[in-house]
Amino acid sequence: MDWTWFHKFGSPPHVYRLAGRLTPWFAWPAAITILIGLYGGLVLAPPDYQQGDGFRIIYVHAPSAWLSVMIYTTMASAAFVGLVWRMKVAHAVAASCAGIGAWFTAVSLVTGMLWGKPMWGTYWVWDPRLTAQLILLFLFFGYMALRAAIDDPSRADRASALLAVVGIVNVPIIRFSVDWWNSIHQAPSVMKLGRPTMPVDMLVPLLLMLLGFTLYFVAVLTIRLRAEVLRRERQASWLREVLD
Amino acid sequence: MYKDSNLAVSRWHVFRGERHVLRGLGFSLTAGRCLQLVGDNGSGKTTLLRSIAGLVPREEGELRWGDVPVDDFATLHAELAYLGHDPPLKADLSGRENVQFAVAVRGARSAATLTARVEAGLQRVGALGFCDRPVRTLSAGQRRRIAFAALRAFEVPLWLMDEPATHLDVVGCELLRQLIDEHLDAGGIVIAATHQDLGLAPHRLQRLALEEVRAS
Amino acid sequence: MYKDSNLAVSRWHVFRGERHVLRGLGFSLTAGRCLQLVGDNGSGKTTLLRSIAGLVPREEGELRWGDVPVDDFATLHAELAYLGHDPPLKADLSGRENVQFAVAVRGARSAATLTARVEAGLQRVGALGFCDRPVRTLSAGQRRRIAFAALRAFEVPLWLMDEPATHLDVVGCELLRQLIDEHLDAGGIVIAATHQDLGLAPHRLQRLALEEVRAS
Amino acid sequence: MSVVFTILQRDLLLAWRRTAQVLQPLAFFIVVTLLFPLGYTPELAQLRQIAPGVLWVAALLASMLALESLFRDDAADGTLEQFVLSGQPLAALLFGKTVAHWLLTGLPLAVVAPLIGVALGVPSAAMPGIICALCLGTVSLSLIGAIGAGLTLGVRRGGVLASLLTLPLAVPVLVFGARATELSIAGGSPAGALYLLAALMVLGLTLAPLAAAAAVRIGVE
Amino acid sequence: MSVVFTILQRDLLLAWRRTAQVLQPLAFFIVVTLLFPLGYTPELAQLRQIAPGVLWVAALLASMLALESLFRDDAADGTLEQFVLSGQPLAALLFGKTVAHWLLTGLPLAVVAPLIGVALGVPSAAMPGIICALCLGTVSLSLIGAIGAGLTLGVRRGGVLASLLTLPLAVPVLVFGARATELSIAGGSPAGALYLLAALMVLGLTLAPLAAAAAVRIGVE
Amino acid sequence: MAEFFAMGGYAQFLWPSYALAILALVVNVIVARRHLAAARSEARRRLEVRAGDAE
Ligand code: HEM
Ligand SMILES: Nc1ncnc2c1ncn2[C@@H]1O[C@H](COP(=O)(O)OP(=O)(O)OP(=O)(O)O)[C@@H](O)[C@H]1O
Ligand SMILES: Nc1ncnc2c1ncn2[C@@H]1O[C@H](COP(=O)(O)OP(=O)(O)OP(=O)(O)O)[C@@H](O)[C@H]1O
Ligand SMILES: [Mg+2]
Ligand SMILES: [Mg+2]
Repeated sequence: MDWTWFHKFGSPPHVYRLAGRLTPWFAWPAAITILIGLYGGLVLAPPDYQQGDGFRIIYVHAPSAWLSVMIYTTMASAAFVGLVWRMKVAHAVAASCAGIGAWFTAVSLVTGMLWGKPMWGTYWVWDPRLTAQLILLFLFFGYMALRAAIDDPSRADRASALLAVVGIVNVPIIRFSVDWWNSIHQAPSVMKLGRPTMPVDMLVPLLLMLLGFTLYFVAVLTIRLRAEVLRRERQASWLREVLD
Repeated sequence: MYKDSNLAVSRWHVFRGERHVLRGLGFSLTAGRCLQLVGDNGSGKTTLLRSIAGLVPREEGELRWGDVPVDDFATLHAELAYLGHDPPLKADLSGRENVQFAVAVRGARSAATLTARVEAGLQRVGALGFCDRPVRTLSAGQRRRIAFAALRAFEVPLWLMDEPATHLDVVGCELLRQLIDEHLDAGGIVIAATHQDLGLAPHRLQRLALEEVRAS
Repeated sequence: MYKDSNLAVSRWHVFRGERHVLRGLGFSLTAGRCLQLVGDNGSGKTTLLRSIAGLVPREEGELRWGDVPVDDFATLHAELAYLGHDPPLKADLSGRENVQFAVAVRGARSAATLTARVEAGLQRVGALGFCDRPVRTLSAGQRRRIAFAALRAFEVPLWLMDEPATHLDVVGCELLRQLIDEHLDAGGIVIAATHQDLGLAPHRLQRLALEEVRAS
Repeated sequence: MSVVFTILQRDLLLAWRRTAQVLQPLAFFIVVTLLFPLGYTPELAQLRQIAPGVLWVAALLASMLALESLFRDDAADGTLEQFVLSGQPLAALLFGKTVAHWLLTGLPLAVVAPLIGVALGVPSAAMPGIICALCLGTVSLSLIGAIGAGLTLGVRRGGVLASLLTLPLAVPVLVFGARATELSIAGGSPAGALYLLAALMVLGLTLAPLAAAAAVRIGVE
Repeated sequence: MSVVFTILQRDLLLAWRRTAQVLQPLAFFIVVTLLFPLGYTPELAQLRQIAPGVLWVAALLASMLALESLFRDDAADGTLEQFVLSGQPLAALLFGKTVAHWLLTGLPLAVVAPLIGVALGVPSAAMPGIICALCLGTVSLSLIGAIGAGLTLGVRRGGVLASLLTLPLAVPVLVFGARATELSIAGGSPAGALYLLAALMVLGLTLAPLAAAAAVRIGVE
Repeated sequence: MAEFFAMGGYAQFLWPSYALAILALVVNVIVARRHLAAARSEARRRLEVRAGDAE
């Protein structure tokens, strides 16, 4: 098997340059997709027959919720690679994910709460999905707090990576347990869109937003990754190259 | 006893935080020899000892033990004992209990050998008079003797000692010299960071002077 | 500076737990003199220093400071500095901050004098190069230098030092000698427990040998 | 007086050095509150009833968790010994430490109480009373805790007594605090319970630093 | 295997020498559970309903409180470093410590649970189920806690951070534990929830010591 | 236009949601770029120290 690609990804200068080159390729498509998606969602899509215009929150809520889960998975996988193969670059990826992930988890929570008020009559209910999302936010916070508490960068990398990996083992268990927990009480069944299938003019903007948010994440990740790689790097030679 | 012990360190680079403390250092030691580390405060003696023990990760470099490169420190750990600035003792246990547990933790052995080794260690360092009192009530020098007793009872070839003469009186310093001498006689290897004269025969002693890195 | 400082200890009896460690000990010191405590490990050097500081209660005995018997140690505390086995530093603060707070805690003074004294202390011990890093990242000898800087900045006449030469390199030992010398020049008094030669002029040095009490 | 500020400043600086730590109590309270709905029921109407207990248990726990380390670090690195030897009134120095502790753990709890309240279905009219009760009560908890922390320094000698001593002392605070909270939620006037809390606090402010100083003096030996 | 017993023996001996520390989590557990009737209502019929939540949240918090001291002393005096250097599997040594920790904090909670149950109006028929659930659940809590304690080694005020890290991970234990307790009190069969608790425990027993060992290795540096 | 902004009566929930989401998108870009700038200047500083070191 050819491992050169793996080593290439492990090499900071290569990653630094590659990330720099990739940023625009994700940033511009992301901006365009999101703008079209917003226009589609706010203007073109018809009002929902039950929720009226309130359903349009979905175009920011669902993408951010999806992104939060996606980012945690990315972070934990990168952390795992960093721990097992001692790849600095993988640690840098994991570290770059946390901040973005916490933001979008928070956005999904708040937009969800704002949607909940008109739909369920209250900002917050202890619904399984909501609870699990809240716990996800705390996993992100825990990860960042641990990083901040350790100031030796390499120690912080390894300790927080371990936490991320343990956390991902637990994420499905949390979901499962919380579902099970609530099953004994009445389940709020409002949490469905009025109809089982969405009309195309509602669906397309949603898909665009999902795609746009994902592209956006990769773009931001590449920028943060470059910063993290630089901060970790001690080899002077290529630093000089990339800085001048 | 430990005939074929032999240690070689090369191209050894260690960072502490952002500081490049050890820059490509190397040395080698064979059975029955002692390396004395000297160097100004902050020159990296503690860092070197801890990185050889695998407690501080090295950035780069090779460590060979018995001519085999060591990658995973787990194997080396069974062969070495590290004595840092402060003796690793539980204040609430007696000196004897401390030594007993320290030895027992290093692997399953029959109760009889364990007791015999602990007893021999305590006697050798002259701790029989106070080893049954809680460590909390011992003086600094008495604690160090308990730690020496444990070190001896471990019966491992490689000793890493960080300023071993700290807190010792005149008798204690002589005891330290004898302990090191006996260990070298048995074919052991010692790396000790200290400015005091260890009083060893010249052919057994190697000196390594570290220099402080002036940066940031 | 501290012209009329003068300390007399007599009939000094101290127990540690059940042990009668110090039995009727006595000595006296005038301005500009240093008492070096020697004695085997466990002979009671630390106990003596801590009981003079009032950290360990005495069973019996009289302590006079400036010819006045000291009953309540609160008054004596303002005049003395005690440096124990480990330097009392906060690992998360920088060396400079540590010294600043240590001095500030000893009473309200104008910010300007405080800064000046701290600066002078740090400079005197050669710590300017590393005093702005968190103490956590300093080596053992560097920490002791920070502690010396604080000691000097306290500007109190009576120094109680327990094994002050611990962890110091050759330059550090010389620094210690100079610090003590300067303090004695200023009329201070030093009591130091150490086996190392302090290198002071004979007329300034007094030695007190403690003997271990052999008893259960 | 100025040494109190010096200590206060030092402890706050130490906390700031680890910025994340300042936010920790905040996160901690929210997580603890999250546990109750999970362990009990997701229904707000029922949660509202246990809210007083939840808030006060969280306060007690936060105090206890943080108190552990109130003097421990200082004792371990010898700073406490230097305090005793500083020639300054020890009670004043320890009072400074206690105030810093309260600012870092008690006050944040009172500040996030409204948030926790919303999650537990507490009506917003009850908030002022609850915040007030928490402010007063956590001061007492910090003060009582300081005595306990001092006593545990010498725990080898003091034995079981030392650590069991503080919890009973904290019980009156919890009782009055929970009572004030309950009255606030029920729409009644919490004034009576608040006065009692304030009285406890004043008592604590006058006596606790002295007791803590005595305990520490024994402990450092 | 025998090193596990060595460590176990050592930790129990140490605890015996310092009884006060052992009793603290237990005292906390009792005070917290008794506080609820004070803040809520004296009526047993209503207390019974909140009993599962109260018992489990109190157990979880008592665990967190004790977690602080799991590795702290050993890290401070250098023993943990010696464990890493012992040439023995670190996971086994830490497993021994965790078992000792459970025997000293988890088991006592399960033992006093019947007493507290009576105070909360729990029918005695429910006790076996509750004790069983607490036994299984506290093992998992100790195991999860060991990871958190390992990760926060050398961190100032690590206790609060450790609880912050472990609480989210402990949610499943809390949920199933409370569910088993609730079913026991309602007179149903808690078997299903107990199986899930046991499954979590087994998962913890296999994975947590490894994770804790990795964490400690990073932490002692 | 006004009708569009009224969003069928859901304006008070809908616009804050969109505002927050857009804020998140913008803030993350800014934060990331700041991090990069800071890392670059720090790296430059380290290089200078190294250079001084080598002499
Ligand atoms: C604080 C409150 C809320 C939180 C934390 C929350 C959380 C989530 C999460 C985690 C997802 C899954 C995203 C994915 O896996 O791809 C999601 C999707 C979604 N949520 Fe929410 N939600 C909340 C409130 C609401 C409300 C009030 C509604 C509508 C009445 C709603 C409707 C939806 C829809 C339609 C989706 C996308 C469909 C899907 O992927 O399943 N959510 N939300
Ligand atoms: N955690 C750390 N982070 C950053 N720098 C560190 C850290 N630990 C040590 N250093 C620095 O590394 C250098 C070497 O430290 P080390 O403790 O190895 O010195 P040493 O030779 O043992 O000194 P001493 O004789 O004083 O014990 C010192 O300059 C020290 O300041
Ligand atoms: N808390 C205590 N309880 C009982 N005995 C104690 C206690 N502390 C010290 N001792 C005993 O008192 C004697 C004097 O101890 P001290 O620490 O003063 O000795 P030292 O001269 O400083 O020794 P060293 O050179 O080893 O530091 C010792 O025998 C010691 O074992
Ligand atoms: Mg050193
Ligand atoms: Mg001594």
